[in-house]
Amino acid sequence: MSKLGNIPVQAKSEKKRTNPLARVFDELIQFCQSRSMFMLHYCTGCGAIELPPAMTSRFDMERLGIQPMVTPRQADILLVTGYVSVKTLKRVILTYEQMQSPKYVIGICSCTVNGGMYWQSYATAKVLNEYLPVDVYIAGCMPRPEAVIMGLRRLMSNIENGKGNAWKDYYERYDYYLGNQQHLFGDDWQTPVDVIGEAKFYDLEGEETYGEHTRTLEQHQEPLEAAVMRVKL
Amino acid sequence: MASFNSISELLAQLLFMPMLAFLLGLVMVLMYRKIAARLQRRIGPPFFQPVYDIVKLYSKDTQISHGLIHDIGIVVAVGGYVAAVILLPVPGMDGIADKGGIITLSYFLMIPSLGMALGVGQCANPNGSIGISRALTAMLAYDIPFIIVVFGVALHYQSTSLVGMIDYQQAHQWGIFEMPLLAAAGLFALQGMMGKHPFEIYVAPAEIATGPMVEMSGKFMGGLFVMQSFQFYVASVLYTSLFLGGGANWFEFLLKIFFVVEIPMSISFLFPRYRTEDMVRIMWKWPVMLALIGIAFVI
Amino acid sequence: MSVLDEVFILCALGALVLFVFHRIRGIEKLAVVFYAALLYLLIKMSGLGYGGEVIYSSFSLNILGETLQWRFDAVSWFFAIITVASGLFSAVFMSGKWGESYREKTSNAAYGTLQIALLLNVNSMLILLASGDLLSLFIGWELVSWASFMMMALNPDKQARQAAIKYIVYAMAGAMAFLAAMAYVYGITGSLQYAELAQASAALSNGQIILLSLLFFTGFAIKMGLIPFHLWQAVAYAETPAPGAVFLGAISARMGLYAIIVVLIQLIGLGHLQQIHIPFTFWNLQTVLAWVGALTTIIPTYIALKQNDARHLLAWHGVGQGGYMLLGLMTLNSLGSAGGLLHVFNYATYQAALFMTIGAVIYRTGTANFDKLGGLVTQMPLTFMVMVFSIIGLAGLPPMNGFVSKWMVYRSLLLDGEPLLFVAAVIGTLGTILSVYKLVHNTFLGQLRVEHQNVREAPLSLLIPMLVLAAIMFVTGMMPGLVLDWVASAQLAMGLVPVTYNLGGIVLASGGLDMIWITLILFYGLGVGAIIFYLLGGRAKRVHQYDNYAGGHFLTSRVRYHYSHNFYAGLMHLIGGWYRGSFKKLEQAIVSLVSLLSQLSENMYRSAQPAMMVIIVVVLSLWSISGGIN
Amino acid sequence: MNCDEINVWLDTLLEEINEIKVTRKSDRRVRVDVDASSLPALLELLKGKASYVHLSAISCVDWPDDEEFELVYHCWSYEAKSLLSAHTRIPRNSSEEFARYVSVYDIYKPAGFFERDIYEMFGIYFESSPFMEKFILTEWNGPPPMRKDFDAEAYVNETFNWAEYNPDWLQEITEEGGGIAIRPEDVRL
Repeated sequence: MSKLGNIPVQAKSEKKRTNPLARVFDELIQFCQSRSMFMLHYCTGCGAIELPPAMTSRFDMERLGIQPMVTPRQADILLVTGYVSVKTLKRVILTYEQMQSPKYVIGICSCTVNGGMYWQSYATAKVLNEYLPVDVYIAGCMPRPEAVIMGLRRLMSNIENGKGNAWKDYYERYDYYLGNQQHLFGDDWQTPVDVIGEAKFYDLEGEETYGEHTRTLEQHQEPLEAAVMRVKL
Repeated sequence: MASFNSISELLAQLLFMPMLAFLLGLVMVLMYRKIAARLQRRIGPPFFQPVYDIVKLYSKDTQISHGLIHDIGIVVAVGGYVAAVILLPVPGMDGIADKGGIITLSYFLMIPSLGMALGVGQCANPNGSIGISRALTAMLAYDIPFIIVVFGVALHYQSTSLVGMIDYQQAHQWGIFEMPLLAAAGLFALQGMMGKHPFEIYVAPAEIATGPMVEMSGKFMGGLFVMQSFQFYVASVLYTSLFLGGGANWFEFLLKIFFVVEIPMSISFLFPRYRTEDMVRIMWKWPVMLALIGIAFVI
Repeated sequence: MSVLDEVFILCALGALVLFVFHRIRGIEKLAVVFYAALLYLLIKMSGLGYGGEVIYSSFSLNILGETLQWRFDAVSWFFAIITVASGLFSAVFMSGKWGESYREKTSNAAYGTLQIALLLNVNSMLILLASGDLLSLFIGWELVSWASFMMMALNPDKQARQAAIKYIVYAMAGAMAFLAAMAYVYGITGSLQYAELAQASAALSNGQIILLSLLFFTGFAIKMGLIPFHLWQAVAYAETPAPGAVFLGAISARMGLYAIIVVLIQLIGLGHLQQIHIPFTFWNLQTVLAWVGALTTIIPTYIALKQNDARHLLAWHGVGQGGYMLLGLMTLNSLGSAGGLLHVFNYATYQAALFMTIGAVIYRTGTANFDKLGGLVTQMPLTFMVMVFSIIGLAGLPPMNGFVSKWMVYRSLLLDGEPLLFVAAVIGTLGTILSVYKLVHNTFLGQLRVEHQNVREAPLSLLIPMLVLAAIMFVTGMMPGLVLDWVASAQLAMGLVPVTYNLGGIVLASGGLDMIWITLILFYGLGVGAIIFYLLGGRAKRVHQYDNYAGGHFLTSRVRYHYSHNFYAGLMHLIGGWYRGSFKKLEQAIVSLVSLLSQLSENMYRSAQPAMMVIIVVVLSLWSISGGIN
Repeated sequence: MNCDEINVWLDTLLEEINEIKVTRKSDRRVRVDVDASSLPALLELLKGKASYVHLSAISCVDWPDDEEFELVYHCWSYEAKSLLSAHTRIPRNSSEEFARYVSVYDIYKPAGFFERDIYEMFGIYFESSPFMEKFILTEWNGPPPMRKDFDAEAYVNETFNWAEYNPDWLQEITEEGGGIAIRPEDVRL
């Protein structure tokens, strides 16, 4: 049994901030981050139908600073709205990895919690947070727009209070998530996104970033170094 | 003509004109979103929403770059506009407007687009390339009426200097009363220039994933948000200078530019989107016709 | 012995040496030295560029009572310096690695022939530029035509050969028109001296001027590839070996412009042309010529937009840019003609650089086909930089030099109050922007192909001329006054009022242009942009090109993810139907007509039909007798 | 042509095929049970002579107790406006990797997709069908999942974990006797 939510994020040894304004600055940024969220709705299932009313004139998400975006590069929130089949899960993971941190995942509908009405299905992934760090679950079949907005507000307050750090867990415990993914997709699973490289580059490595699963990955992974602009005469 | 008396005044203008343009542009972005919301019977974003967006985008912890040209593309997109606004006179500050003039300015405005196009090109994403191909086609569409309007206006005032045009209008009459047809055609072209509905085929979020912006994350996207606010500002101030007599004082100036930018913003949410070739067709037909008749009157 | 004599002696010596030793390795170094020496001699004559006296050659000929003489004035010098500099850059380009690979692909002799062809081109153009009367102009003209043909015929490819043959047919037709015009001039004035023609032209009737201008203009327009004679040029230039294309593209076609300047502007005079109204229309001769220029900017540019091969795209632009020069020269104010002349210089810089970049791409990848390229920017960054500089120039955007000359043309059209010509010029420019983006996107941007992952930067011998050209483009863009000195002297020599300028650009009471300020402001803006970008925000990680948004699809090396084919699909939906190939069909019709006529006469000649022959002879002799009686 | 006329004509036509059992359910529906060896001939006749040009679907039923698969070909005639379902049974071949049958792709082109689907879901290999690679279950390496001897629940329990989801409000409801508690007799694990 895996635990829902409450992802334990070990705080890394913080760099000494000498600037006295750093705290104010951080809080300003957190405030802005919470007031401006671009969401990518990965409409996998029926829950997607509850989003249009949440966005349009009846509930108007834009007054909270939330607006839809279409590519993972621009988005902050990944809304997984409904059941995730194994095949879709691959794409959800790729999409998540292509988003830029800080990034948040919201699982909408019961299906993302435990498979929902597809609990018996061989082709539906059950617990989303085994594969991705989920910030907020909004259970229900389907949750009404009010519930969706409540979930988003919960996320907003988490971010504002500096608690929306689930995305760091993906880097710090990458081996765990990768293991679960490999368990489902087979050992030759890989995405074109170099998560380990990112963790190194942004100094987000944790104790469990590497492990047996990342070793399995490294054995067959196609190289993902960026082409370097160079003058070789 | 020489509008700066000392080097310090020029330096102050170099600093303040872009900042002012940026701030006014932010308000225009807010206005755009508010108008959209009100037309759709929503409340719309809070007052500081454009600031939140930009701060958020610049404070992203991770972001991707596809290479040096991708970075430089954003630098040019923002920097080109920063330079362009210095060529646009505002009340009390002429910058170096008399060194360039309207023809230079209209070509100057293509530099940010070209920079961005190069940056998008390096992303190696076909969605972006399709977006750029559509954006350049759109530019071909709206620039022809726009350039005819510019020609007519310059011919009317017998000058290409924006400062000269504004002085003339303030001494005589606003351009919109002397050249109503050109003004109408200019408004049409302005709608295309702003790249908003109904001429936003090159963004087309649902089809090509926001086209040029598809691979832009974090501060890259933030740069484009900054550029967008400049874009609104430049379009409105340019139109105000050509047809509404610029501004004698700040109050009048602000009133005019917000009035000008409000028109295309309101129109934009009333029409569905045009296809690329339909946009070219409509732009080459009505505004060009209006502008040519307008020129005939000017001559 | 004047400097001009030294130039000619050097040319002759160079040709002799190169011809004797052309099979020897190391000849390329000698060629570079030769062009450098030629450039040195021209710089010795640089007084011409700053209002100096005309320099005469002490060599002259007397044929049939006509004196043939050669001299250099400011116009000749202006064109000559561009010619020799282009020759020098081409020679440097082909002196190193490029030459070696060409030698390997063909032979020592073929490489030597290429060198000879280049040298003959430069020499013959100098002879043309130095001509002091119509007959020497014609001699120079023919030399240039045949030298270009030699260059084009070097490529053994079938398409290239055909293009070369087509070129020589066109060139001969042009020469015939030129010859006819000369005969006509001789018939009127009894002399082929410039001075006589200039004197006589004032007294000519309208019909005579129209006929004369038409004949001359046809001859010159063919060389320059103006509408409707634009079909031959692009293919012929594109298929020439890269240094040849650099040289031909940069300057060769401008000999037509030089001849137009000499004959139509200097001798007949624009004011004169303007007074001649075409019967039954509102137009006068000058507007017609201006419209030829305007159409030449539009039509070839949009043909370029459809090309799928970088060399062809560039060559078509070369045709199109000629239109701006003619358009500028055909305006009635000094600004326009200065713009047209300045554009000759500016165009030569960026067109040479563009052909060099494409030559470098071909040298490294073996193709210039847009469908087989892409993403080379990481592999060849300097070449990319040069291409970006040049396309900014070609598209006429600040701060490169192309902007200045185009600005002058626009501004002069504004001064003249010519809205339609202005719009035509702008349409041409916008089309150029579209197609240069296609050029740079499809070769250097986008996804890098697997087979190009080990491509390296172009070798130094190719890079140096490109980088120098890029620097020239930038410097003369920022300080156009450097070149405007020469342009103003050339204008004086043409008998026009020189333009008022300073180092930074044009001085005009009603809105001038100061490129120094504009460039500085642009860099100030870019600096602010860079500060915003690099100081604010976190670090950005470079990612692999397969880490790309594809709607959730997994990109691998097996997936081509690059949009290059049919690049402007939306636009082509609308204007695609307008490409009807009317000019091509016209050309084909003329070709069929000529071949039909020649076949008829051949049949007549070969078929042994005595009765027919007798009838023809009788009819002809009757006709001649009756003519004799009259 | 009158619909009834075709139906009468069809009934006489079907008599020609061996071991056939025609059951007319209504004037719009006919059930035909036919031997596996005669099915292609029947479809050929239906398409060529009786205007049943549209193959709506092929469905498959697993009969593990009989060691058989039942294949149902649903054919529709636009002229007779009637649906004919041709039932046939083929051996299940449990000992081997998959059962085998012959493709009707050459008669009805759409059959290709249905057969590919059935191959994936039931493991019936259709000989001479052009597309026999993976179709929907591209990620699946297990046994054909629609076979009745494949225990999806066991597979799910073996493969996936369950989230512990018992929030306070649910506990309250359960205490009041409601909720989603599973009754002891329903527990299959």
